[in-house]
Amino acid sequence: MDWIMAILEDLLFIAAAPLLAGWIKRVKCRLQNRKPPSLLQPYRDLLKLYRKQPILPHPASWIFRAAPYVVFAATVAAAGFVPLVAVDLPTARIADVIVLVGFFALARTFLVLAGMDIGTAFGGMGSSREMTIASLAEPAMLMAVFTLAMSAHTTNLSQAMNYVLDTGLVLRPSFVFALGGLMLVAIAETGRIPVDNPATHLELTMIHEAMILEYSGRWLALIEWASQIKLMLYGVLIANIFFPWGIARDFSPEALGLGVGMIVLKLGLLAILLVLSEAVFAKMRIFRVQEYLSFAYLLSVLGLLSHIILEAARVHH
Amino acid sequence: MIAVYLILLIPLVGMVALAWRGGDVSAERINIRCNGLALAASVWLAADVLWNGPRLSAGQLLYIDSYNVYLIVLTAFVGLTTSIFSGPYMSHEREIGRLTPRRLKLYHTMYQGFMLAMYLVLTTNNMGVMWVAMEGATLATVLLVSLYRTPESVEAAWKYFILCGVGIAQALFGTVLLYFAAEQHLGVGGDALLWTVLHEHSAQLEPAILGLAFVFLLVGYGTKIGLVPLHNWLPDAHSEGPTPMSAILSGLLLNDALYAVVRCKILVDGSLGNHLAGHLMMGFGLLSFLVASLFLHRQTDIKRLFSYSSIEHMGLMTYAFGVGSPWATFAALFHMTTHSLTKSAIFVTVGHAAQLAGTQRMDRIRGLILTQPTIGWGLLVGTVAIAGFPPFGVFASEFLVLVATMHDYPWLTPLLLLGVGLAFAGLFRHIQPMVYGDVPEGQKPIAANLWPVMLHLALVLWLGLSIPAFLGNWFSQATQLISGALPQ
Amino acid sequence: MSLFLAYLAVLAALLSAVVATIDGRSSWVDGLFGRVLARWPRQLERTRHSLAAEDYSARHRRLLFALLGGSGVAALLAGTGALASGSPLVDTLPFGLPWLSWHTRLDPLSGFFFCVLGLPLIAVSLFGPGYVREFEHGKHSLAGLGLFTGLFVAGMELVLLADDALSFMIAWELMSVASYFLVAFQHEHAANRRAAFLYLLMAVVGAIAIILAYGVLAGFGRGLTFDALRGASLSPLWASIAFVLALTGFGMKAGLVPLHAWLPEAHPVAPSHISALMSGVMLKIAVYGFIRFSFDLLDRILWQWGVLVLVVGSASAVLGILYALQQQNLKRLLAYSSVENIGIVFTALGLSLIFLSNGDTVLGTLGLVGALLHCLNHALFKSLLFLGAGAILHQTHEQNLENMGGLIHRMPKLANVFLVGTLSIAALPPLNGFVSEWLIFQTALQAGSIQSGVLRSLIPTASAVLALTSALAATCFVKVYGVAFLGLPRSGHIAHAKEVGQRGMLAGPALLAALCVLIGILPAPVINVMAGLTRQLTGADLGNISALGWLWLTPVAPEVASYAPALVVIGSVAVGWLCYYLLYRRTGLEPRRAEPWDCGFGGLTARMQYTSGAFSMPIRRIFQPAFEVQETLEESREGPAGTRVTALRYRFQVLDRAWLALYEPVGRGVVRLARWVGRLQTGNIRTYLGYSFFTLIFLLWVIS
Amino acid sequence: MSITDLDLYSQAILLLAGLIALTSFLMLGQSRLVRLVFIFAVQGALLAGATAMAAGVLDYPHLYISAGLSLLLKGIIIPLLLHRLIHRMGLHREMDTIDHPARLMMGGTALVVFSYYVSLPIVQHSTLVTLNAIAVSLAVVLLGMLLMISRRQAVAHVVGFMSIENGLFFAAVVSTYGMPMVVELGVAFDVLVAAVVFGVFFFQIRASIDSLNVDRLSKLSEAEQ
Repeated sequence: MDWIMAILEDLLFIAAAPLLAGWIKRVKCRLQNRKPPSLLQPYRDLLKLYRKQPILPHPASWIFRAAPYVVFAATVAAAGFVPLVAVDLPTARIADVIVLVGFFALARTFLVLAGMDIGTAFGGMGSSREMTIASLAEPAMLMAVFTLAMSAHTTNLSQAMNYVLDTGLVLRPSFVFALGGLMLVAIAETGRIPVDNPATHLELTMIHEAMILEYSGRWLALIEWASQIKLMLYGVLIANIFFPWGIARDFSPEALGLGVGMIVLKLGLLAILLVLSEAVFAKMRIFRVQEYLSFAYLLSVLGLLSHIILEAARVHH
Repeated sequence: MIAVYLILLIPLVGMVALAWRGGDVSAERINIRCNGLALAASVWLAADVLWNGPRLSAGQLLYIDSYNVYLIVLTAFVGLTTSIFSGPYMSHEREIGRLTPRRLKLYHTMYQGFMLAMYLVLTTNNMGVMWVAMEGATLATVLLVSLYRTPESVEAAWKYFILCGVGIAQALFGTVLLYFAAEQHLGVGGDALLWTVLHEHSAQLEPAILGLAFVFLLVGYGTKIGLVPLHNWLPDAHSEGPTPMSAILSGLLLNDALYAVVRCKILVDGSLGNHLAGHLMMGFGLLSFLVASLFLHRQTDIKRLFSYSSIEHMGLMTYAFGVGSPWATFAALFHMTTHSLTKSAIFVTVGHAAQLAGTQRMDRIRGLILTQPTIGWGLLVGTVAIAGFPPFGVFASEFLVLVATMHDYPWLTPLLLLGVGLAFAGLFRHIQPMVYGDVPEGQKPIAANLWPVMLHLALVLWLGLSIPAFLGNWFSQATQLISGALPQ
Repeated sequence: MSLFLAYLAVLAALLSAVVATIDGRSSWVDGLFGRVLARWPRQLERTRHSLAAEDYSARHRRLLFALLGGSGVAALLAGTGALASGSPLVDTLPFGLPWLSWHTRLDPLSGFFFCVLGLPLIAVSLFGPGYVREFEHGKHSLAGLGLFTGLFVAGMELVLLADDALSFMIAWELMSVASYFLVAFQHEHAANRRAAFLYLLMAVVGAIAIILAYGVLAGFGRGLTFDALRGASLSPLWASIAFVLALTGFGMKAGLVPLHAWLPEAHPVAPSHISALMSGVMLKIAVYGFIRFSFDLLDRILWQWGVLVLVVGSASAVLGILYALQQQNLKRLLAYSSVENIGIVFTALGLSLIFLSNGDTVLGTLGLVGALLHCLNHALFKSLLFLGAGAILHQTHEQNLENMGGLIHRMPKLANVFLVGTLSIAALPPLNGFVSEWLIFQTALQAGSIQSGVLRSLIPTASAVLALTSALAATCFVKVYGVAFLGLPRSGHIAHAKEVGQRGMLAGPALLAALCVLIGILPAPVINVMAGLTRQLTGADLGNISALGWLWLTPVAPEVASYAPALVVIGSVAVGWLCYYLLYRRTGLEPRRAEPWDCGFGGLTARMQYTSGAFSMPIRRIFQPAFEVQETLEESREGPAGTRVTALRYRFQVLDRAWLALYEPVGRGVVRLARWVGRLQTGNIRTYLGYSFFTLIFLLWVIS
Repeated sequence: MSITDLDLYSQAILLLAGLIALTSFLMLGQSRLVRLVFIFAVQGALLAGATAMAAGVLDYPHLYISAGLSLLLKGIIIPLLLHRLIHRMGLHREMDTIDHPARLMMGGTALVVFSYYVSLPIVQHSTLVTLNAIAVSLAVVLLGMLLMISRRQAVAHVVGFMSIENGLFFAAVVSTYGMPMVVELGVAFDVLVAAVVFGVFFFQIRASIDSLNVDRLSKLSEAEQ
């Protein structure tokens, strides 16, 4: 029975992703005093792209055609591992947070390969920069995860959430630093403003866009959808690990309802926070991203050290 | 005991025959046949001694025990294979006009003369006669060094003669002191200089005199071994003399000089009781081992390179005999065999390589493997063997020396291993560019029978993998004699 | 029984060496057959016909590599037998010294490494015949190659079997010497000769350190056999000295950072199937030696050792991959990545040592299992990548990534196999690279249970370095695959490349790729097989590794961490196929071919693509202090006062810091010492007499 | 056992020993080759006399043969050989300048003191009356080596070598009742052959570097390159 619940939650996850993107777009337009498009605009875009005939560049190989499917499958699988509404789901047990990072890496790798497959300068540039940022972001992310795992004694997300729920509201300096580090990494990974501008089409500035420049039709739809799911995934990670309250611990209808309500509320708030940061900051030069990410790494390391020095000192085995 | 007289008689007859017909083509066959007969006699003698123990000749002049019998067989074997190699080598030298028939006659006569002196040193029981034989060996080879009459070879011969002459004189003074110490207890008469008698009474001999005698003997025969402060004549003699002579010089003369020093050490140890002799030999050995391995790095002449390698290995053997424990002595005896086999094989390939490239300068010898694979691979595998890589015997003996040192003087092992590493680097730095690379234009293969090399390297490989039973207990008996206990 | 199989493996390898030399003397073979069959003229014609020159050599080559394959299969069976039985089999051979003959021993540890040796060997034996055909007509005889390959494989197998210091050292250096000749096989290039000499020099220095290590143990034990060495009880100081010596000796051969500079020189220079064996298997033999010495022979483990190995391991990992990223030559890149993977293995061993010295054997065993699994995985995917590089070299004679491109269209089957290799070395989830790194991360994560605060903070930072390494590895190998296989061909001869002709040259890598995927999806059986091994070494085994069933991996406990690779793969494949079915089948819209977007000014050429140097430029700029970069910019100018720049030539070269800091000073020091000693030989006879005179005086003074 | 209570013969032997040491010193300081060979001949004669005297004292007959042999060999044949060689080579007028004679002489005396110090333990234990002359023989050997080191002429080297042989022979006579006959013959034979070979070498060296100056013989050097 819980396998069906897990699949349902996964489907909910996929369906809600464009909604979150739409909500972010709406808040951004409101801030810029522009009339915002409707919340369902992303769904219409995906349907439009789905019906268009895809264009295949000449030098492209089978990787170019297979990459969207692999990226989408990997992201959906990753979405399965993260508890959205309920905690003890079987899909959360078959993989832990390191496997999650691994699946992000798999998706990114195929995207980069597809970028280089066309043999143009932009694909190469986007791939090179994407991999550079990813290789700097991953240690920071894993350090944040380690801080969490050290205190929760597990890398399994649902177990970690149970731990945080059981111990109640505890002001842990290590969690604060880890949260900061994870947020900065999330912005870098999903390609938001300070690191990469998702809305731009100026070839020399884009990173994520440069790789999917040649995609069109249903492939582009899949990739766009996957990046939206990834954005939501990071949001859910931040929300549910550090503020898991309200998540359903059993499958009773009211617990689930409460869970859905709380996650919608939390994601909304996070989206507003994201849009505010995008409004304040401007896109950085590629070689400034290095300081940005090393700051994120520093935060995570501080989190870890504070866990060891401050929190774990009294724990005697 | 006829075999012993045979061994001494054959080279004598060979000398006379070659003195008469040494110049023409048949000389090589005579030389090979003499050495073949000598080998047969030595094998017969070895079998004889192996079954019914040490043999003392009539009049106590010649004494064969387990220690010198395997050296005799080794000397005969290396003498034979080098004479097989020297046949085509010398005829090639005569074709390119570097040697006249008259000098070839001198060469062949002195070759057999040298073999006679070697056998005499090994078989004699009288220390005085041993000295005379050693001096005889020097005289036999000094004229060979200046065979080519180039200014360098004359200079090398002169240095060889003066330095070895002075060294041998010191050895004579040591022998006189030995005789003096013996006379105190054994009274006047011929047998005071006999090794067997001295060995029995070594306890009563006067320690102070024997100590002094050993110093003179060590410095004297040490010059012949080529231990470092006294080694200067060896590289010159090797690089200037004809290659077969370097082969036997390296393979046999150094071994016999060390044999003589070890004979004296046994006596001195008997009387002194402490390890003075051992420590002296260890000091000399280690010094020559390290300094020679450093010398290897800046050589330009290929034969000089391998003469320094000989000094280095002789240093290691002297050091091993100096350590004196059963394992170290077994290792030293084993190293003596593997070293002379490998070194003479290397000198054979070096001779052919020099003839192939027309020069002894290492920076002008290139592409050996591609010109003539047998010579190229022979030299490379020989150098791998002498550098002490495992499947070959030299590694087994060096490993044993290391284990023995670790047992008694552990803080010396890093020094030894440093020496091994430096020696390998020095050797390979020069050999590798010579062996590999493309064929320089105008380099044609030459007539060369490398069967002796293949035979030697196969033997060393066999020794490296597993020491045959009879050779094993030969060494054990000799170790028992020298160090007083069996290696367990 | 498995010991007999192990001997069979060694004999098969030696036989292939002997058979190789026979080819060299084909005239000798004809002569032999002529004399033997003189009495039966009819048979003489038939054999003479069958020995016709052309297909004789083809049949001979296949026989050569069939014997190697046989040796691989026997090794694999022996290994699995030893692992399954769990009890050591001991024997003595008639070789060696009279009182110290060769002792041999096949216990689960050497059994496991027999499997690590067997699998790549089988793949190489499939790959070999096709690849070696081009050497036949070259200047270097095939006999030499065959002989030394056989000796090399036999040497490695004997190292695994050796049970006393003498036979271990003999086998160890037989392996080094044989591989030296293989590295110096194509010795017409000066760089090959230099690399070969450096390789052998480092092998000697390593062997010296190992002999010293065994010596220290033998000093306190009774004899030289491993059982005697195990009995030796050493003081902590002497045990640390022995450990550091062993780490230096085996680390030198495995290629740990300060001593690794020979590895990227030697491995790319050897024929590809040999560099596959060297990188894939020989480095693991060095790891085996280290594990045998530190886990089995030494009677105690100190936590300082673990910290040292951890620091050296993570330094090797991160520096190895950083240098790999900057390489243009494909095989040099793979060699540097071997340094990185060996660094990861030693990091895991360091973690295991720390936990074992701290007393919790389960976590120590987990670290050891992570390290061993990574050894096996690395042996598989590194051999696969080297064989792939060899196939490219065989088809296009090109090793430089800057000239490659678009090979996926010209060599599709090879490209697919290479892709599996790339994904597994980049440690991406469904494949085996990820499983071992996941285990190592899990080990690092349990650092909480250690008392000392320093260790508790050191281990996570080391694991962060490990994370950086795996991310950089992904970057590096994505660059390799992207630049080599995707995009437009960057040079003429690459454009005309054809798919690999011989089936064997694809079968070998395909076998390895299949194994990579299999271990990636079903790692549990492989880990359970290692139980016997860990019980022997650390006294504990991972009891609840498959607590939730054989599909799962739960290293410490189900609630701590659990990973079911098979289910994850099934899930994502299902989703992927569903999308493909929904989006492609239903719409039926065929994609239209068109020109890629060129910003309107048109004329996209191959030179506009990102080259490998460009791809790794950001990393080079960010990790600037780690490299010694020499960038030269030559402008050829013309016209009055050189105002018009006609051509720009930009070259950059990344030098290895270890080379400048360690290798050259030592070399210069030795030469200076040799020159100082050279002054002893002045040439003047009077000085020589003076030496003799003063030695005599000195000794006389000493005596009295 | 001071000299006074020795009988006349022993005192004569000790006197001869002193004279032999004197000849060694003279050779050290002599710069002309002809005179050097003459002093060497005198040393040979003195050695023969001492051996004869020792034979008389110890009434040991076979010493007379070796005394006659050494007189014939070292007193007459070898000096003559060298003398003819010097004249044929035209070296009799050449002055072989010794670089700093005063320091050389002091070195010589130091050597004598040192050899006495070294042979002290031997002298105490023996009963032989002529034993304390062994220090002198050791001194002659060391002075012979010093001579070879300090001179540049090849002929001087030969003379030095021969005086070392004299020292050894004197040691044999003085310390023991003379070496066994077979050894005596062997040593004598070797010395004779050595002299012949030296002759051969002189012509070869002359042919190669047309002078007998030993410092010119240093092509085989590894120092500077």
